[in-house]
Amino acid sequence: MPGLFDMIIASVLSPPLMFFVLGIIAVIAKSDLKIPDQVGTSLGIFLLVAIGLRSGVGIADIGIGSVFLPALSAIFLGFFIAFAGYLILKNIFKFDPANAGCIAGHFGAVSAATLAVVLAYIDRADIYFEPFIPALYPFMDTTALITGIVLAKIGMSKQIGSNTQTEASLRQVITEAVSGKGVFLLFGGLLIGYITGAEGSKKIMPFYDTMFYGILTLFLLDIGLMAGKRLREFKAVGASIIVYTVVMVPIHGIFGIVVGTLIGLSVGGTLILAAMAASASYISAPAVMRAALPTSNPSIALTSSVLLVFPFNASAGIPMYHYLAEIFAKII
Amino acid sequence: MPGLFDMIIASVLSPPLMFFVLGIIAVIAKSDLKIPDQVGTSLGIFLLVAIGLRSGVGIADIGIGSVFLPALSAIFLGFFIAFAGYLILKNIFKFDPANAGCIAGHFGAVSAATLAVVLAYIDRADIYFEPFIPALYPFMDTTALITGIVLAKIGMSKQIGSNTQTEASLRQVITEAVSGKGVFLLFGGLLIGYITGAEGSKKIMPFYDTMFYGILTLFLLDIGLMAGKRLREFKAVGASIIVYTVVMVPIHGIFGIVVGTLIGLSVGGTLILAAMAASASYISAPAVMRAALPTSNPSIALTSSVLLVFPFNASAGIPMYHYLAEIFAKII
Amino acid sequence: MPGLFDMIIASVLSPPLMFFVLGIIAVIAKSDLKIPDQVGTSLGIFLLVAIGLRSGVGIADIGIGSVFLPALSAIFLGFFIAFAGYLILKNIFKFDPANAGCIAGHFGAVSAATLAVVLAYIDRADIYFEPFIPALYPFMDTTALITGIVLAKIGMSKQIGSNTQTEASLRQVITEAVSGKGVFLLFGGLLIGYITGAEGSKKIMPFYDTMFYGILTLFLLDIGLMAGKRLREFKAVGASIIVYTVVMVPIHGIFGIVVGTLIGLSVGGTLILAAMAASASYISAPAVMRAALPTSNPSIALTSSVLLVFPFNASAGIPMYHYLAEIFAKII
Amino acid sequence: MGFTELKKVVIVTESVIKDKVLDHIISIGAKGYTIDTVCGKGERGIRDYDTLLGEFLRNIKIEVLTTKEIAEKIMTSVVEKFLKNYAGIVYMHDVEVLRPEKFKS
Amino acid sequence: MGFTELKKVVIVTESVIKDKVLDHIISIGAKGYTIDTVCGKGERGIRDYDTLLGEFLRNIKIEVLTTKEIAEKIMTSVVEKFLKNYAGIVYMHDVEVLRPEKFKS
Amino acid sequence: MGFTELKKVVIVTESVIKDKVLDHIISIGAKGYTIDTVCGKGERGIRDYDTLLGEFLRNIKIEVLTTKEIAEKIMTSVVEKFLKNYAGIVYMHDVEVLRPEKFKS
Ligand SMILES: Nc1ncnc2c1ncn2[C@@H]1O[C@H](COP(=O)(O)O)[C@@H](O)[C@H]1O
Ligand SMILES: Nc1ncnc2c1ncn2[C@@H]1O[C@H](COP(=O)(O)O)[C@@H](O)[C@H]1O
Ligand SMILES: Nc1ncnc2c1ncn2[C@@H]1O[C@H](COP(=O)(O)O)[C@@H](O)[C@H]1O
Ligand code: NA
Ligand code: NA
Ligand code: NA
Repeated sequence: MPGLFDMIIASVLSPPLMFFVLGIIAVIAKSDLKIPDQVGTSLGIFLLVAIGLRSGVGIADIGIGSVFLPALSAIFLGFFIAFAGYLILKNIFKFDPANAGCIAGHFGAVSAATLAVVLAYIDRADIYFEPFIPALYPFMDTTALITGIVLAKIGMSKQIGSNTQTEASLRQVITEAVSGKGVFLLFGGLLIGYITGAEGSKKIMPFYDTMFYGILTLFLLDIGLMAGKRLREFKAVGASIIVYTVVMVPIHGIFGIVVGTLIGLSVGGTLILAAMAASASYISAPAVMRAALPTSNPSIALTSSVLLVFPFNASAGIPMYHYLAEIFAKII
Repeated sequence: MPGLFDMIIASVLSPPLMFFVLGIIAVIAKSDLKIPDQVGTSLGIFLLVAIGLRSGVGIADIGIGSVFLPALSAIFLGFFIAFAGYLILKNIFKFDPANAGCIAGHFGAVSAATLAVVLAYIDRADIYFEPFIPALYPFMDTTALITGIVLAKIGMSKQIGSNTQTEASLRQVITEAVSGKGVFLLFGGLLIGYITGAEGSKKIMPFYDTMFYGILTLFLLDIGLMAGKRLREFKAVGASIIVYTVVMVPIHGIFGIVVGTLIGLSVGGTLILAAMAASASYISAPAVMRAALPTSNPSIALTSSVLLVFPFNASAGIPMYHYLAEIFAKII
Repeated sequence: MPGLFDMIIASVLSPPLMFFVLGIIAVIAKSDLKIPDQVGTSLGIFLLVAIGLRSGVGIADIGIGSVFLPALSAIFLGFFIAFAGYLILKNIFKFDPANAGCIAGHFGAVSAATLAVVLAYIDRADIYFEPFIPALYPFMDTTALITGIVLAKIGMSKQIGSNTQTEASLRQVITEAVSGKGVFLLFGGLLIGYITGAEGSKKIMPFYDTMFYGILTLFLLDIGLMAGKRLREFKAVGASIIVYTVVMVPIHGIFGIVVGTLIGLSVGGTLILAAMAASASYISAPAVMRAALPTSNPSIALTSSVLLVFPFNASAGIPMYHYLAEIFAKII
Repeated sequence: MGFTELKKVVIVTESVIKDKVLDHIISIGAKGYTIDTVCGKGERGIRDYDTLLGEFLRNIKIEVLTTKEIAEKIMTSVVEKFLKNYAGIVYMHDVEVLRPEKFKS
Repeated sequence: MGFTELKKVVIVTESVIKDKVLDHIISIGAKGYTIDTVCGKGERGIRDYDTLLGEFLRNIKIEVLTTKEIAEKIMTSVVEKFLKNYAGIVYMHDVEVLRPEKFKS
Repeated sequence: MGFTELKKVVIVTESVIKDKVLDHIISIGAKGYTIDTVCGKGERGIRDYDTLLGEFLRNIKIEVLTTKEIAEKIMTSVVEKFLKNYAGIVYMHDVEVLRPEKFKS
């Protein structure tokens, strides 16, 4: 294993991250470049299906039994990060319940782009991982979003002294989170990969495999463009969120490493779990939160996710988690 | 050759059909998943160009002479299925001329998705087919649409006792059917494949070949989403169309097998011809019919095509036609 | 080297040009075929990134030093073609300054499709070229656009006797030209290719390489559709532009050959430079000119670019430049 | 430049008859139109175009600025000619324009 | 066919509440609507949807032709129910229609 | 909440001058706008944006709710400043709004 510093440099200079930076530069340079929105959306669809299929084929190989404990752990991580986040944001940073739940949900949820980047990292570093790990995304993501929304609603109903509406819409919250596009595609790809197995999916995998890294570059270019547009909102983010981000993101990563190592995952598997835990959502979460929590302002969480959390994880974060995962694996 | 039952199971569990089912499930689960419409359209464009190119290269190989009789047979099948359908729908099921022609045209026309699925099936089963057979699509499709529209117009003008308008717009009907996107792309791809031949198209085929099966999965996901949205229209379809569909689709397939075998096609070629004959159109036909026959309601044919005809053909139908084609080939 | 005539035939019958023709035919045949606009735009984005990456990897290989003189030459060609064009159009063809600058800018600028076509040609002919040559596109393109706009503004301010506004907006003109999507993407891809090098971009190049020729066919189909729609504007083009086009395009190509040969480029490199010089822009230039020169009518230049310049270069032009480049290389 | 009163006619109908409707309103005397793709709901159910079906379930919205007389002619004739068999609505209201000659024959 | 006066109500608001707003206006008595995606700027800043964020920064524009009474009810209730927390505007004006029965319960 | 009368100004013009027009109407005093991409036909022929040409043949439609005074100022100045050289139309009509303070400086 090369030194941590070299690993970080390699991450910074990897094509996906450079395309992200190119997107930001395009906005700063006032270029008229944009990835047409329908195409940008489709790049994301492609990546999620590809990740799902690959994981499904992997699970078909090793049997579904070994997925149970990791899935529980992903649910636990999603819940715990959102729950702790809510308490911290509400009590220490004095956010109102709606915004505390909204932000905590974003940070507990998972960024598909970060997941793709960590998979590209692992592929470059050529280390083993249990092939089903990426499939844990939906478990962690959904749990965190629901936790954030439910906590916010409880907090709000306490304030106005009524919880009738909360009860009524909890089912709706869960339904929406579980049927969200990202979760649905990854699960769907997974199921199809699982059922068809390596043999059955042989004809379609060249498409998904050959194109994965290339599509990822264009997708990150698009995310860079979005991030660039958020720059002007950055001053609205406020010191408290910046502090929360800087302190908590690495801690979330370490949570992931601890849990992954404790349940006996490989270093690669642990690293993916940590990257998911450390990542914060920005594509689907804002709309979900805006619909579910009308008094919240997801712009804050979104801006922080895409301008702080993603670049940190994609550059220094992932190599750091890798480094720590190696150390933890030796200790335990 | 494996047993019919195994062949059906293999079809049901093939990735394309599973993506179709995933699309339907997405709608039922109220997921916000959609393939952006411009991208969905482009997936279809890609598939048609790819099929056309491949066929054109094939024809360049074996010479254009051998295409003549099969093309005539495809025209005959398109005409015959639409003509018989019109009489049955009008006289037995008591549809008015406009709707009888509209529905008959849909069933005589060809579904590009079914064509792609049967090609994937044949590739999996690894059986030979004359490479130009997919190029028969436009002949069958166009003939059926025109037949349906013309019969409807004749039927309507008989009812209102005038045929001036019919004469005037027949040319327009034919022009529109022949220049329709699907027909045009397949023909265009064919011509380019034919002119450039295997050598000239060498540089572009990796693109079309590598991506074919992968694109097909996303295309069928999109068709599944569309099919799912039609579910709520299903009760509007009515018993008569369901009966017509269930009885006629296999018969159309058998027509295809008989004709294919009689003109001396291989089992693979016969199977493709049968699948085209049995398939019913749903992407281009509804808009064509709605424009040409203002008093028709293409929703009925569309719903039946995508919710009954396509799933039947893509699961049990194609293996059945394969099975029968093998038997016929031995008999004749 | 085969004879010039055979080279032209081979170019005419190459898939990219045939897809262009297919697009024109689709419009003439009143087909409803269109490449959805967001997808068409994205095909162009893909091609530019791919060209940029490939060039960047090439520069990383041979060192950035050797790019300096060629870049200067590209700037010179862009400036010279636009400058001479402005004088000719204004003084000989009696265009007003705005339209003279607008047209001259279009002809000095570069068509990305022509660049892609000449790369496909070279790949087919299997001749060597300095890998950084395609990266000269932005230098030539930007210079020509700025030259055209600035000359038009100077000409106009002379006429109305004031140049205050000209001064003020020159910076804006340059900023817009440099940050234009096409220039930005090619530069961006170049930088990323250069920084990551062959090793770092290994994972993403299969995507860009496998898909390049296929994407090019669909892109040219789209350009063909656009060209077809311009047919009805063709009579508005007027004899003077047709004369200007027919006379100057080959001369621009010869300028490119002379300059390329003089600075010591290989035949392949010289050919690409000549094709860029001879090409005229039609995708980005019209909107840039329309915004910068409100009294100009870019339709004229656009129609000529896409209906005369592109088809000429893509069929006879490129083989001719190739032929001449071989001869020049021997003379000098 | 003073303000002149004209009518704006709005037609929402099925995309499959777009060309026919546009030709028709021009033939009646409109000098121009603005057109866009929309979704909607009415008597004939939901029309939402985000599918593979292309024009089939797509609505178009056409806006025409013209004189009162032509506006009324467009409204009645569009109902007669198209809206018996195709989904659609048509309505109009007053607008004030500058440069009225742009909108008149 | 004579011309009848009705109201056209226009609502521009956030795309995330599209279904809720549509259900609401139908429940109040509208017989149909026309809907489109738009961008815009207002008190809450620029809302421009051309990003990966999907609905999040997207506006919808809903147009409803209906009677004066229902129009007024839609306006006041939409402000009450939605526009306290979500970006949006609502306004109405007179229009003339043929076939008024299409727009009434 | 009572209804207040305001003006709605509509501008249809070339997409290439979008930013300039938007800056202009804000500078004159509009508090917001709603904008969409459209196609159309007028004196300068058909403008249909579904091509590779991006903005070049694309129209935008800008709608602004504002006071009568500002509306009139927008109309005359947009014609002066932009519609001499660029394709476009501009018109206005009355609308009724709630919360009029949203639309006034
Ligand atoms: N009351 C209404 N208000 C606004 N738009 C309507 C209304 N009724 C119908 N529409 C539009 O007109 C289209 C066709 O209406 P219909 O013929 O009633 O199905 C619908 O899809 C809507 O876009
Ligand atoms: N004065 C205005 N004129 C036209 N549209 C407006 C105006 N103000 C707001 N809007 C539209 O309403 C949306 C929400 O407005 P707001 O709640 O003020 O942010 C904006 O994004 C615009 O699309
Ligand atoms: N009479 C009209 N009614 C509606 N829209 C019009 C009319 N005339 C022009 N337009 C719109 O304004 C744009 C520019 O018009 P023009 O400057 O006349 O070419 C057209 O492309 C249409 O979108
Ligand atoms: Na997380
Ligand atoms: Na058929
Ligand atoms: Na040039």
